[in-house]
Amino acid sequence: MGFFIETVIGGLMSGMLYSLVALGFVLIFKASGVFNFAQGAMVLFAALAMARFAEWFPALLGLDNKLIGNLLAFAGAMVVMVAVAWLIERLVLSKLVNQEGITLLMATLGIAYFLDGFGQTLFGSAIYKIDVGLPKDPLFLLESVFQGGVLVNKEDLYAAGIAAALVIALSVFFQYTSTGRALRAVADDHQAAQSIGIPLNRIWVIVWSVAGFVALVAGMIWGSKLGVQFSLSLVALKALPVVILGGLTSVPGAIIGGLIIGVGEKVSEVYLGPTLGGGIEIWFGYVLVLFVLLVRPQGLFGEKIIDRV
Amino acid sequence: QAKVQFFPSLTGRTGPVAPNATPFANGYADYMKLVNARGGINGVQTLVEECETAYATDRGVECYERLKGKHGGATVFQPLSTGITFALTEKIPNDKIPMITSGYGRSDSQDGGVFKWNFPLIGHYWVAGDTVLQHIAKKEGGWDKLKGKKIAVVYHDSPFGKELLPIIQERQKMHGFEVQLLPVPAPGVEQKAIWLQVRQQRPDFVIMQTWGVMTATALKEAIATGYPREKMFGTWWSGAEPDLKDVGAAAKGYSAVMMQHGAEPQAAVVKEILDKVHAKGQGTGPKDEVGQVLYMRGVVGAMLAVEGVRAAQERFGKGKVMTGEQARWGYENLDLTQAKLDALGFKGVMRPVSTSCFNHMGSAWARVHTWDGAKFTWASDWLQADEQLIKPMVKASAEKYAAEKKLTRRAPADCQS
Amino acid sequence: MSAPLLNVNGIEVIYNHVILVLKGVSLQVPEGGVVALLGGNGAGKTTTLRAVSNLLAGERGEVTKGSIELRGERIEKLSTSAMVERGVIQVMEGRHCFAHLSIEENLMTGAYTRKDGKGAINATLEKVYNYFPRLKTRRGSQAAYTSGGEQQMCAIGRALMANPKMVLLDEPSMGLAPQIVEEVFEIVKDLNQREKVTFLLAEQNTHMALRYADHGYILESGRIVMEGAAKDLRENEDVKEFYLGMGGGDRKSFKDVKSYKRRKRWLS
Amino acid sequence: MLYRENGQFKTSYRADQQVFPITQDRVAILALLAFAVLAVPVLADEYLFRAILIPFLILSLAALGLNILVGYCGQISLGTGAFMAVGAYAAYNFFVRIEGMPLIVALLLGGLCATVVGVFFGIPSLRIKGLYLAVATLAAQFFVDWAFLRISWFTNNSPSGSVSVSNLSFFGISINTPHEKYLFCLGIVVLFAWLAKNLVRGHIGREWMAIRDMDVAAAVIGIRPVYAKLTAFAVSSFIVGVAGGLWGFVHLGSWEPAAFSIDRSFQLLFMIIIGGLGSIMGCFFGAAFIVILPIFLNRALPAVGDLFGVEISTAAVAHSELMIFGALIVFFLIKEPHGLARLWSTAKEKMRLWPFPH
Amino acid sequence: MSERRIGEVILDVKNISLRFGGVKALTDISFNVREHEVRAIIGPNGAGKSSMLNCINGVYSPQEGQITFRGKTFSHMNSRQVAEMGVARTFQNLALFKGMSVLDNIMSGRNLKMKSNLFQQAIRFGAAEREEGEHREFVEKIIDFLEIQAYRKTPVGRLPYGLQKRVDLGRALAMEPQVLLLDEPMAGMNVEEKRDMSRFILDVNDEYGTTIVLIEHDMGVVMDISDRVVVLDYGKKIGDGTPEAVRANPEVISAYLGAGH
Ligand SMILES: Nc1ncnc2c1ncn2[C@@H]1O[C@H](COP(=O)(O)OP(=O)(O)OP(=O)(O)O)[C@@H](O)[C@H]1O
Ligand SMILES: Nc1ncnc2c1ncn2[C@@H]1O[C@H](COP(=O)(O)OP(=O)(O)OP(=O)(O)O)[C@@H](O)[C@H]1O
Ligand SMILES: [Mg+2]
Ligand SMILES: [Mg+2]
Repeated sequence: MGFFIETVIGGLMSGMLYSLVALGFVLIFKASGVFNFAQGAMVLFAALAMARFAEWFPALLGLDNKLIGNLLAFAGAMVVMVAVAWLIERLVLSKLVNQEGITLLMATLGIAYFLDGFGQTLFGSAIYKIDVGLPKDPLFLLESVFQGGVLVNKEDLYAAGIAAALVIALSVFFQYTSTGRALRAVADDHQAAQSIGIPLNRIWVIVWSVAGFVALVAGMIWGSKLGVQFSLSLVALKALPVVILGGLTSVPGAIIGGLIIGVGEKVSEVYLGPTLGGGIEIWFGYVLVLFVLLVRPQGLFGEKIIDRV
Repeated sequence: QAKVQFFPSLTGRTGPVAPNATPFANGYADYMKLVNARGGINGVQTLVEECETAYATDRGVECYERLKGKHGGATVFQPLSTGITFALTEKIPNDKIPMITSGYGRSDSQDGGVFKWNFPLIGHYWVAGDTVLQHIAKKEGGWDKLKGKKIAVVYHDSPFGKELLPIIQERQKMHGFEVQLLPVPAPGVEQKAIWLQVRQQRPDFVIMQTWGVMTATALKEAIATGYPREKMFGTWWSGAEPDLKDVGAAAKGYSAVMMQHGAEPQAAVVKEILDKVHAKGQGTGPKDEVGQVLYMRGVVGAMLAVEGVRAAQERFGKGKVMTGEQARWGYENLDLTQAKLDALGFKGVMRPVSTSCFNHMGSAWARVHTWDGAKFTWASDWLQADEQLIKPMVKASAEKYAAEKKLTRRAPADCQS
Repeated sequence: MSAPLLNVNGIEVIYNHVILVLKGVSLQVPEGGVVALLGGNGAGKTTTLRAVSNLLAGERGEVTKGSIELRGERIEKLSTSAMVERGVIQVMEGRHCFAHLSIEENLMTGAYTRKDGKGAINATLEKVYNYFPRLKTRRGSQAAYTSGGEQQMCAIGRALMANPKMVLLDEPSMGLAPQIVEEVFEIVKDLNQREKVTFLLAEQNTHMALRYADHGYILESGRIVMEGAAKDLRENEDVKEFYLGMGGGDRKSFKDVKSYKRRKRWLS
Repeated sequence: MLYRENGQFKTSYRADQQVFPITQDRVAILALLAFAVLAVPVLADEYLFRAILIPFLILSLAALGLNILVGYCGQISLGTGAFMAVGAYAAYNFFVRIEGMPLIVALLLGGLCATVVGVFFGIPSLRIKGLYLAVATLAAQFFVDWAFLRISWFTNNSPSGSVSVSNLSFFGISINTPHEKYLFCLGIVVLFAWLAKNLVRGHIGREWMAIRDMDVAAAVIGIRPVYAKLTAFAVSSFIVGVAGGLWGFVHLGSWEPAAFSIDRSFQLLFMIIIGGLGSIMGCFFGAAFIVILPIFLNRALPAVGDLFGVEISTAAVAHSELMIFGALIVFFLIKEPHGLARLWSTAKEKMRLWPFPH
Repeated sequence: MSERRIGEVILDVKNISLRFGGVKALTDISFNVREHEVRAIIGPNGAGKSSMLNCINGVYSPQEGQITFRGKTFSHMNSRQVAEMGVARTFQNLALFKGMSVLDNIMSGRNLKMKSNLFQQAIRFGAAEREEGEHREFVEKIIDFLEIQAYRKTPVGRLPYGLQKRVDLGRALAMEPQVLLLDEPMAGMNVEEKRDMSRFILDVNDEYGTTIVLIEHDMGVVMDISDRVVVLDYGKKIGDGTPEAVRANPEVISAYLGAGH
């Protein structure tokens, strides 16, 4: 029982981390109808910037307070991400207004390639460290109830807290502000949104900057877990089923989807894995999503797919 | 015009394994430069051209095709990827180019009777598996102490990872320990479920056949679940500085079996490279990487590649450029005695290597090193994989391959060519 | 006539680099006027409006010749939102409601550019609901699930929410019941007279359009073939015959048209 | 000769329904084919065959299969790699387990197995649409890859899970040299391209496109969505399966599931988007873009560096390659969002108008 | 004008009710359509006219009621079954296949009649090609009839609105339907074009004997060409009869026509 709880908690924590990446997808999709393939690359790019800045800034300025160094690096990386958002809008999106989703998806792929190459050129392709001082040691709860206690990872706990805070803030933003409404309008119909004076360029810079911010947070947390290196961009693959399960357009869905997938994956790997030969978590999330979609084709919290003549 | 011997280098300087594959490529390039600084192979200069595979098989194949005919023909390939090795194994007999796969690729290609062109020199996965088990057994006080013990194998879920398993299972049958297989789906950035299982099953030891980011992640998860690093043993692709640097002191106690060499900052060859290559500003990578584990593996790989050519020159003409076919003969008739190795600067790094027509490995020695929080230290004596055990496995597997391919085993007469 | 609010000067529009649609269209819209743009299917009415509001880019079209001026300022290079800031808003043909937003949310997005506060916006919302009571009853439903006519009202209402100075109306009557059509034109008149809103109106319902407009242009195959005061056009024989269906004096029954009598072409 | 269709009057509908109704096009394509069959084998060296032409042809074939599903029927799939894998592994099993199995039969049977799996994973498309479907098909991708790693029967109990084949022949003609392989692939690709073209301009093709463009309206005119979608999945995965077999048998010779990983699925999707959805020609353009461009950049960049006297390191070349490649994707999409095939036809349209601008 | 023989009841709608959540789109609607007649449905926006057509051809399934078509009664059929029975329709919000050419759009209307299988089509020699040619001839007639020859190969997405409506009609005609349901076929047309369209509709009705159900907001057209008119208002039927009778009905006047008519 203790172990089961532990597995579930582990799953919840992993799920929260997936959500963090998934959130970036949802944001951009919701606000512009673009499925942003570059999200993984953005996570890597942001993390690389932050990791390297955390090395460079203190060295340049002769600082040696780690907190300030990290804060500076974070701010620096954020500036970089805003610049990236601006460039993407200028050079890519503004020229592809009113194109089909799949074309935009392909364009974001081009962006992903570019960022991968550019990031590694600027910042190097070795493995770098982000150390924001998240504790790494395990925490054992309920040791009196279960033998060995229930293991919780403190680092994950913090990460989960950050993710939750982000999600709540963003949900409120989308649901209750007029900019949020405008963003949803843009996603529905670029041209109509333009026609009533919603400035697509400004909106897109904002959204991509927010997505850049989410990517930076995700990159920071994942980076401090994994080290910053190319593989970081592959966490996007873990986020895909999460996005879809929660529904492409739902911010809270990203979280709940993440939690479900996280738990499902871990529980299945731990309890079913051994009989099936292991390694099943790689497909479990996707198969789960497949079955959920059969019942709810728009994911758990997604907007209903409109189908009308 | 100067005579040049062309050594293509398939690199993985980008992509998922860049941190690990880059030092290898640097070591390879630097040693070749050193050979030239020493006057070449009996006067024949070496030439390296790189081609980036990003650890992807199809790009590897493209690189192979691109480089094989260049600069008078490739001497030998070292793809540094099991996937590429599998693909090239089908191609090299036609092109008559040998391939060295030290420590990876097909274990059964040790059998030169079937795999005429493959050379898993100085070790393959089964050697790693056997020696790491030997080390564990020794620590426990003998093979019989392993009976009833539980060993978890955390491996990369791919042919690279799976190649290790036959030897573990063979040993399991012999010694009656329990094996728990834990495949990690690539790229291995998410291993919570694996380590939760480790925590639940509490195996006595964990053997890791991991590569790239997977190793560091495994260590971090082990730390997070409180599994003692002292009970974790990597194979030789799972214990290098890039894997551990980021984890640092927390990984203290983690060990990995090494294909003879480990991190060798003191070796003569390292000093010579620093002197004759880096000091001249011709170093390929950063200076502090010279002598690290994977850098050394590149150096050793280059040395083997060069020495094969030297051996071939003995037969086909000193100071001549060797064709791939001639070089192959050299690799098949390597006889690197300790004295020769010492003279090359590999004293304390390597043991003698001697290949033959039917033994394309030439040596099966290994050592184990342990991370002390900042660097590696040796933790075992020389260990030799049990040839009695491995030979039949190699033979059986090679025979199966030959049967599938309708190949006939090379006749002893063929060994003379 | 005083200096026009909008002056379109010999523009040429090409879609997709190869399809030439407008071949030198010029027209003027005076401040406070209601100008009708008439013409058959494919004449280029929509294209003209898109050129004015700068919505061509999304259709891969571009203005290659000529100029467009708003109060004397060249505007071909502005963005659509800049046009809206200058008070020019287009009601697009084919409704284009935001499918996932409710009717009310649709209307509210129309007020996105407004800075005059919640109260004023709510007042406009009430006004729109007054114009189109049907929208009020359907305010909560997703736009995609409303009927064609309801969507059309929503699109018009949405544009009105921006409190525009000038509205480019593209076939506002399409799909609306006769009563509502009448109402839409009454709204045009009302806004024009009371709030001095200028209208450029692309319409197929020539009858109505010429009744409410002061001035009209007839567009055919990308060229202006006739223009004049609305009342003159109403009296023109050709217009009567081909656009008002009243050749020879009385209205002809649709049933009695025997053969497809081709419209007289002024050009080509 | 001017490129015109003026003066080429069609006297029958059949003539109008030809694949290339304009004579100049027909001549050009025949010339291209003749060049591919007769001249290329003489001109090309081994590298060109093995590293560029053969993979280009095979991936074009796979893209063709995928384009039927995505471009014509509108069902986005990211499981292409999986269907290729099924084709390859199934063909492998037929090939090694059944004595004397001819290569071509093994490949076609592999294609059939892919069809079965494809239809099975296509069933959800009856309910799931768009990106949701795309992600759902990833289930196929990951599950199939996993199955080939885990179930050793599929790999003839090879301990590593890697399989290999050799000594290929086609009705007694050996296909082992790059030459022979190239011609073999070319034959198959041309055949399938022709069959596919026939399908998409037949009524089944119209059913697919109708479902793609507006499924409710399609249903109202009597098209059964079930039938249309599943046939698209079937035809598509058959072609993709055969391409998978070729990729394993002819191009790699030895493979592991990673050869058909999710990267391959994405790569193929990119090919058809950049080449042109719903265009047979586009598959070839797309494959050329995605296969050849990176290699070209990779080779050209050091040369450019030499020109300026700087030596570019391997890593820098690789990184610049990524950047330029990404930038070019964006550039072409901005030029023509509907892909290279459309760009090509716009260019032809312009040529037709030439010398008059419009 | 030839004597048009109005025949027996071909389509009988009985007590149809349709709800979407709280919205009552249709409440207890009954009416019938006779063979060979032109039957108009009118009513204010949102009255449920399009929904009515959707019920008839199986896009919506009404909660209550039945539809009898040529003696066969059903409460729900799927769209294909309805199509097979010979009902075709056009849409209010264009529902053309945007990526296809005009020709292909209209050809797709012939789908139900094309029989060659997948393999024959793939090979194309023989049966498939012959079939394709035959149907092409039929479709060319429609194209001539609708006067859109020049646009045959143009993707429909690029056509102006009015021509798209014509293509929509063409696609429906290609099905050689017994009953043709037209949802505002003349929206967005000027008088002359409406005349043409009316002519097309009457010709179809005349030449092929097709029964027509027509939704239209242009009273001129409705009054001129329809034989009988149903009037809906917020889901309820408020009038049914000849154009003259309907026009005189005060309820209809207040709900729909307004004083001007
Ligand atoms: N996006 C586009 N791409 C290519 N051609 C287009 C595009 N939009 C319109 N056209 C062409 O431009 C011409 C004029 O179209 P436009 O929509 O302006 O006509 P319109 O007068 O508004 O007609 P309608 O009354 O039917 O709406 C048409 O021939 C049409 O085919
Ligand atoms: N799928 C649906 N979901 C929810 N409500 C619907 C749906 N379809 C129609 N409705 C509602 O049913 C009512 C009738 O719609 P319908 O489209 O039938 O109207 P209509 O008579 O065709 O109007 P118009 O003349 O404006 O086209 C409308 O209020 C509409 O909002
Ligand atoms: Mg228009
Ligand atoms: Mg309607």
